Amino acid sequence: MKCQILYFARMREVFATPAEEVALPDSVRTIADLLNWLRARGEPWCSELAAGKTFRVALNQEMASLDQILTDAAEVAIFPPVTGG
Amino acid sequence: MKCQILYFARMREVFATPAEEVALPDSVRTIADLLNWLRARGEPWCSELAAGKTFRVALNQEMASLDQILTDAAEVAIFPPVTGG
Amino acid sequence: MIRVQQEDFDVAEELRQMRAANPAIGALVSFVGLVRDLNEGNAISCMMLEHYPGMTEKSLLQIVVAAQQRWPLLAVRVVHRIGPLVPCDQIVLVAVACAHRGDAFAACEFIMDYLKTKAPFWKKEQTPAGSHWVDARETDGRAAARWEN
Amino acid sequence: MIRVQQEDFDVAEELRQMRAANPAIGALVSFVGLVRDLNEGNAISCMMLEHYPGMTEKSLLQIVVAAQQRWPLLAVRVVHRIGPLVPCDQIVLVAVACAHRGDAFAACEFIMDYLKTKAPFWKKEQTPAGSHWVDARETDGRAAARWEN
Repeated sequence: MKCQILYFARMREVFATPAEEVALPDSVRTIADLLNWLRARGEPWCSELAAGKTFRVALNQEMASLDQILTDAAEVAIFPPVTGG
Repeated sequence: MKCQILYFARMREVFATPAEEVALPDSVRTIADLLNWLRARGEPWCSELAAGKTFRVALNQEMASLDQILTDAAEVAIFPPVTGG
Repeated sequence: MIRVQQEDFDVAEELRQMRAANPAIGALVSFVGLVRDLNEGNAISCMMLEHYPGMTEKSLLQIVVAAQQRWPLLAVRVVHRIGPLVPCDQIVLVAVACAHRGDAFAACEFIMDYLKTKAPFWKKEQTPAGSHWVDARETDGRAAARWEN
Repeated sequence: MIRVQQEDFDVAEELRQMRAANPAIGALVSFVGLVRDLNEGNAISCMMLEHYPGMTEKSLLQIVVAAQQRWPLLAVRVVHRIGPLVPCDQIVLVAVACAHRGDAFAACEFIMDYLKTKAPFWKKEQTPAGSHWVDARETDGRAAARWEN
């Protein structure tokens, strides 16, 4: 399955990219699986996406929970809590 | 004691005057006394200032209660509940 | 800070003066009241706004001071029109500037709620059936009462 | 109705378009958020506002629709700026027109509270000590939570 991952704000800086295209193994089915797959890359994903860290995930431009299922060609975004207004 | 009485809105129309200067007998000491003195004139004071009617009284440009004491040369205003804004 | 006038007012100019390059202001909340063409089922062709000169300004000042004691206000503006008005005309502006939005929203609504129930203004509406003085609304009394604790 | 843009906005022009001679409007409440020169003790020389194109507009629309379902809104305007901003610059406008003021105040504050906690914008502040991403405020979470019943 292919997936587009977008990073914003601090995440974009720490991962040094605004976006990446990833090809995921069949074992990656949910948002939680995707986060584990990213953490397995080592630093900086490992620390930035650690369980105690505060970040949000959106799936196809809607706020998503960890158990949501990824769809092929999904747009996933990972970002800090929002601070607009 | 002399007193200036101002009327606004519906009161001004019913009493057909925006203001009058009155010379009050010594027995008129409070706002309540003044209202009784006005009611004693007969109509339209009698009906418009009847106990069941809703109106407000200000003494020297501050909202006043019935038991407040009149002072010489006081400015008393009688008007309906306000409807600005 | 407080004005009662027959002329119309320019909201943009009032807000501009309030901001006046004060970089401590983070939130600016404004309320504009407008004449509607329908009030409680009556078609309104025009209205006349009467007030009690002297007491009006005093009463508005007391309301603004009460708001200043309750919230940290950086700027306040209250402009109320009197005289003849027609639908779509501006009646009143209340604008409040604070560091934070919660204070600005609360203070602006507080001032409007008290203005509606304490400031000596009266509206007379002209309708096809003739003219009549507007009755005070019970909901306005309740709106003001909720600030009393 | 909803815009995300780098350019500044003209509050007077936005309000004028909302009113557009609609005589059913009795109350117009607007909120303008401004860049302060001090935030949580840090002197701010400038800030950068980043957003998530696509999701931002979608998220703002959802917030406005939720407000429309809750209050009878006659007009709404949400304008949010992105890019570099300096103290005293306008960041955001939320304006709501209704027949009555209670609805307009509530809807305007509701939209701001949700915008602050749901719309994907992020601020990076530049201070004498360097630049840093602004942390989400717990008070904003509480402000949004009070509408949830």
